[in-house]
Amino acid sequence: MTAATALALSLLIPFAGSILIALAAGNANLREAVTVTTAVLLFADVLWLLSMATAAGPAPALMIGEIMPGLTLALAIEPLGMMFGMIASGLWILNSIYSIGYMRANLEHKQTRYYVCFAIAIGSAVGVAFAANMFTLFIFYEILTISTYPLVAHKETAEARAGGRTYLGVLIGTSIGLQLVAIIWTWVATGTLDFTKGGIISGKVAEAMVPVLLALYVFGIGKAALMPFHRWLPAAMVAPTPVSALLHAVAVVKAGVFTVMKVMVYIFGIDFLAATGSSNWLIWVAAATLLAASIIAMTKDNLKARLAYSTVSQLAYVTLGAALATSMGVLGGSMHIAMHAMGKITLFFCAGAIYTATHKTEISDMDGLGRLMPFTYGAFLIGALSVIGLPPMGGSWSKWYLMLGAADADQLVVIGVLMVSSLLNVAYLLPMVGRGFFTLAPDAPGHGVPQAQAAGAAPVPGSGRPPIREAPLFCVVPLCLTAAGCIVLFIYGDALYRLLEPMVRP
Amino acid sequence: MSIEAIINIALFVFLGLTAFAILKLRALFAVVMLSAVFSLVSAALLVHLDAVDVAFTEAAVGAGISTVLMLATLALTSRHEKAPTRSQALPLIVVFLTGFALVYGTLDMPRFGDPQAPIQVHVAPKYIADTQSEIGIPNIVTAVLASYRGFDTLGEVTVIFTAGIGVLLLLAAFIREPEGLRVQTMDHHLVLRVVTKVLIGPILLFALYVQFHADYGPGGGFQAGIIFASAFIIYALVFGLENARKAVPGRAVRLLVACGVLLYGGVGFVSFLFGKNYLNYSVLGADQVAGQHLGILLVEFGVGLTVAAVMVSTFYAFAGQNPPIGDEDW
Amino acid sequence: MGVSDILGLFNYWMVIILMMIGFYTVVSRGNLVKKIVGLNIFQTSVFLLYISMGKVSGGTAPILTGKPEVYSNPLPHVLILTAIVVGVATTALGLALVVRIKNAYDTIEEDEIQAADDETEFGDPQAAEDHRR
Amino acid sequence: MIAAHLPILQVAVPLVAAPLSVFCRRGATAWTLTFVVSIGAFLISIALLGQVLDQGVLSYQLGDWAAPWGIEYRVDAANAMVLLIISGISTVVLPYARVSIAHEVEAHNQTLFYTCYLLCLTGLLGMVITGDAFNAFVFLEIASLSTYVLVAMGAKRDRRALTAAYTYLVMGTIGATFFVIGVGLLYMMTGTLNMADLAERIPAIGANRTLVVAFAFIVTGLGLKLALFPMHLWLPNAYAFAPSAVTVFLAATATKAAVYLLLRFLFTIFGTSFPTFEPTLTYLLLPLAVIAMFAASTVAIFQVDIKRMLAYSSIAQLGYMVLGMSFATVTGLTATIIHLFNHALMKGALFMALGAVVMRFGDATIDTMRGLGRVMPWTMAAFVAGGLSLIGMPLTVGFISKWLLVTAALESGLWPIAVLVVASSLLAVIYIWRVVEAAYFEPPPEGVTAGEAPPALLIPTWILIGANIYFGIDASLTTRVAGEAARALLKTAS
Repeated sequence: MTAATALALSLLIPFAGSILIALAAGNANLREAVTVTTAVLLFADVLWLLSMATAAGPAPALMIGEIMPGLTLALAIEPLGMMFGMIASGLWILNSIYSIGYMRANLEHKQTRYYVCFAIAIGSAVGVAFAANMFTLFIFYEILTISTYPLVAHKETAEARAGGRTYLGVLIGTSIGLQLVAIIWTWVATGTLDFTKGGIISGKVAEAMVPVLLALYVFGIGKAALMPFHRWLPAAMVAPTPVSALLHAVAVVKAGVFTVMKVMVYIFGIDFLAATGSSNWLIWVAAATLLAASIIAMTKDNLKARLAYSTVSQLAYVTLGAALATSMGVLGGSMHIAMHAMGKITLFFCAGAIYTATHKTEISDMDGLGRLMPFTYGAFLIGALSVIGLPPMGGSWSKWYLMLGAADADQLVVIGVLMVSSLLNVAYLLPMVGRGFFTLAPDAPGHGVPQAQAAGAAPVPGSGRPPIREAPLFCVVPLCLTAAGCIVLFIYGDALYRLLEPMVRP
Repeated sequence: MSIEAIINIALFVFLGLTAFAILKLRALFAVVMLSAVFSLVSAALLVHLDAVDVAFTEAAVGAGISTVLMLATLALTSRHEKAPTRSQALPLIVVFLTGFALVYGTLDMPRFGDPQAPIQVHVAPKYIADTQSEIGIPNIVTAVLASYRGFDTLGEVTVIFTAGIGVLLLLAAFIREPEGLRVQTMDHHLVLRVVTKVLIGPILLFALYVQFHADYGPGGGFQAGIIFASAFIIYALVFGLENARKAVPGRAVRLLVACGVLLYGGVGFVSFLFGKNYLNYSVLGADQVAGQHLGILLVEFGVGLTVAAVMVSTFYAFAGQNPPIGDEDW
Repeated sequence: MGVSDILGLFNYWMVIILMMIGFYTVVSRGNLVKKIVGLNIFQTSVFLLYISMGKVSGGTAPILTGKPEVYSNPLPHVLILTAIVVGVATTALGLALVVRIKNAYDTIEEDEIQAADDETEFGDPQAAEDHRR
Repeated sequence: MIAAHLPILQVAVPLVAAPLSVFCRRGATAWTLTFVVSIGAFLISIALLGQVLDQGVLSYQLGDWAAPWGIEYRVDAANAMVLLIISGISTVVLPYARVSIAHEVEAHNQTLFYTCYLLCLTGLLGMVITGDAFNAFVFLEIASLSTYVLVAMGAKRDRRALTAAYTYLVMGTIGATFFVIGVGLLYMMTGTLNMADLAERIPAIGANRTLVVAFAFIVTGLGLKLALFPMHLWLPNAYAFAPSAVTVFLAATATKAAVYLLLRFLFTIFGTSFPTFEPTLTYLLLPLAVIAMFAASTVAIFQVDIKRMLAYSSIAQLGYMVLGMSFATVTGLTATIIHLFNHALMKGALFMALGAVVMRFGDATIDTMRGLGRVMPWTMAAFVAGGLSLIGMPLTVGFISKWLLVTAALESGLWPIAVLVVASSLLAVIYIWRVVEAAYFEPPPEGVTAGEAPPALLIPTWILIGANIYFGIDASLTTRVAGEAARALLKTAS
């Protein structure tokens, strides 16, 4: 199998899969079997690509076609995209398994539409990851937006539709209103949109205008949720939890920060940015977002809302890393894409599991649940630590490199900011765990049992300690795996570093 | 100031007064009559400006057909205009702006009657010079109309054809069949009947003359068609629509409408057979002039046919409606 | 600008005045028949514009007489013959529409028609139903 | 031999077919004739485009009278492309019309309806292909008169079609008269009516107030015909109440022909060097276009009748076309011309989808659309696809148009305009999404059972959707032809 075929398959598998899923609408088991198989196949294909990308020789590339003279639809592998591709396709497997448990346990409607859109979304995420030029990336970026809209508005309640409207409004508004202009500007100025090491802007756009162009890009990439364009993220919380997991950990937000990173490294070129200082302003916007979001997160009692704002703040880390325009910063930011993905998906899986088992959404109601749901809470703790950035969790690496990057850029204030925000992370994540384990549920026996039964979790024959009432296995297994993933990423952080390192190597 | 100029001014002033009266009056019957007057006066003006063919047509159309149609419409709708309620400010502004723009535009115009004006020296002279040799008929207007710019005239026939079809589409549904038709003859006007009987013959003859004499004098298919139709309309008015319909049934008229256009368009295709371009009549005869002559004759006939048929069918469509206003109310 | 200019442009100015009266009748009057009459005046004045520009002083009607003469320009005549036909065609269609409107609305005054339509659109659903046939 | 006559056949065939159709006793026969003729016209226009692309400008002298004394047909890439749009759309619309017209127009009018349709087709083709200013007026009138009638045919469904047609008639006639005044003044100053000849003589005259006024009147007259804001008042109701098939045909072709004429007069006849050319484009057309983009889109958002909503959106889209031409650059004109084509595809598809709804429910108001996602899945899917194209989503033709338009704006250094273009297209998101939400996230009213439109309606709709996507993914052909057309208009070497 040649590299080109592998690339073609990486798009073909999910999109073909979505069709098959639609065809299997009649039979739930078959439909979900197809989903998982597609996910596994895709991951296998991506791993294959990884092996070829890391091997010596030219990087895999595929030219699909030319839309307008000079504007091509093309795919190519480079380290950053490779990493994002692996995250998206890998976590999709777990997410699918989790979805099966969650959607069934909560008797959600229109599950076929859900799985179809899910497949399309992952497909376009992979497209974003492997895009060889900004034009291709933009196209998949938009498909991703459209295909996730039905997922956000899945419940079809007035609230869900309002959330969907905000979601679509902000994302399409920014992407068409700002990003497209930026892209066409780049096209008119440079005559190319190919991602090129060292960037294409240098010398083509008046230096004074570079910050403007940069602003059009970073704010145009609404999926990066840089304030003030972060509103869509909390709004999208109305979606079913697996969707939130997809949006906040796997596909959407990561596609956002990934695109930011891509633009910084391959359109502007970090050396050019560093030389002109055009991205300094962005450091402060990112830092502000980072702190503000953390503070807002603390005020939220709704677990998913809190996690949402935590995401906004974590994304800012990545943007910050890019804005530092030092190789360490870029590497740290890029690694944080992976680290945060693993940590945050764990947290969302847990939130979903708690909801499935007890139908509780407000943190203040969750006293004592830790003892009822030890696995879930254990996983939550691990995920939280990773997000905070404490060893031995993957998150520690990315924050460490971010610090180094800030140091390289002589941005001592930024280092301070990172410190503070880590403390804030502790403040809004750990109390949740504390409540879970060290307070007693006011209604320990009785409450929540029916749902638990409905959710099909068998009470373990109790020996003095209250019976365990976990969410269904389909929910618990994935979250344990992702939690484990956080630790694995810590151990293999170095491998990740080596994968990414070429993109900043001069 | 020459007598010519004085006539010119007088006619224009009269036109202006008529137009203003039309604007002001609210009795629609008077308005329609005045618009007929307006057409007649402008026809006179056109004669004065050497445009005899146009004058002829304007008189036949403006004072003839249009007036008949408008009266028919009034009979079917209402005869009084309500006072305008909306503010007239905006229309006034628009109109004044337009008017001033035009006046501004006149300033660089060649003066009236200037023989050195661009239009007198560029394209037109060829028509005047070569009509005799190329077409071989004295009436240059007919030559240009039917041959040099014959395609415009084909378009013109198509326009009138469109109107005929359109009126049928809009009103046909509401035409009552002859039996249902209230017979409105004018038996009580003996004189009128006699006069009409006497008149119709000569009118038809005149129509034929105008039709086939167009090469030599003013006139042509269009005018002839209208005259022919008006003869028919007079007949219908006096002896009743029912009898008219018996003489020429609606369906037949409809087909005649189409035939005229077909004839014109078809003649155009003949030239293909001789490898010439569309509407090149030269191939029709032994030599160019003969061919042009025949071609013009044919297409003019096509025009006449369609025009007459359209006028008649339009008249049927209007006159066939149920008038809410009885004849007595007039 | 001297007398010659004024005389030389008089026709055009008069034509413009006529045009504007016709134009004003169209845009300012609410009666549908009156509008059509206005259109007629508007168009007829355009005919006069064309014919005026074709006139050559001392010229005669462009019908060859054999002996050398000055002829007025025949081309505008041809164009206007076509234009007249277009005019009458428009009139016929317009009037036919007026008749239909009268049947449908029982009025030919713009304001009353507008009122009826507004009722159809925003008025009581009953009225809306009536016209949804 | 016949190849030499293609230009005239393009017009003469439908012109002669119109009177022929009168002889058909049954509507079905008339339809068959019309359809065959339309296919023929389509093939001819394809052949013409081919000839133009490899032989350059074609000239055909009617009656073999040399221009400027005779009337000349002149075909270059610009009008060849418009001819293709008109005849192509007509060919797609007719199969749709057979069913929807049979349903929406009185039985006894079926035959003459197609006669009228043929005349409309003839007029549009004739006004686009001709190289003679006055001949353009004549065929413009053929097209207009037949259009008034076609619109009025909607009266069976809603009497407002009559008033719409009347307003259209009055406004259209004013526009045509302005146009003919302008042409008259041009003739007065140059002595010719032939466009090419005019193009040569006008620069020779130099600064001249009469010519300036002629320019103004032609722009105004055509502006009325193409519903250039604020002269658009006739359009919304005409589109909203005409029979569905007519709406599709008009929306996709009628205004396009007027846009073409405006392009022809502005760029070929007056030319960029004409004194009032620059100011008119910069200070009149450009602002009007931008206002149209926003005003019309905003009004569209508040429409209850979705047909009218799309009509307003058409006014906004015409704004894009005028904007493109106001840049007076190759890219700008390319954007305008390609949008003529693309907009025909998207609006055609959207109005077809609505026509299916109208045929089932008698109207297409926002609450008729409730739950249609389940009731008429294919129709609504087509509507969504067309809507995405209208918004300008990638992989649809709408995106191509917008891309070129923004590129043109940036090339001309007008980056605020570029931002306005994309911003205005966001309004499209709002008014399209109103419908999408109603159709997919609201339950259908009681008693409405699932029932899809007949294939005769669905297939043409999806053909257009397919075109929307195909030419959105591979725009190399369309951009090439549009580029040729733009260069032909700007007289720059290709």
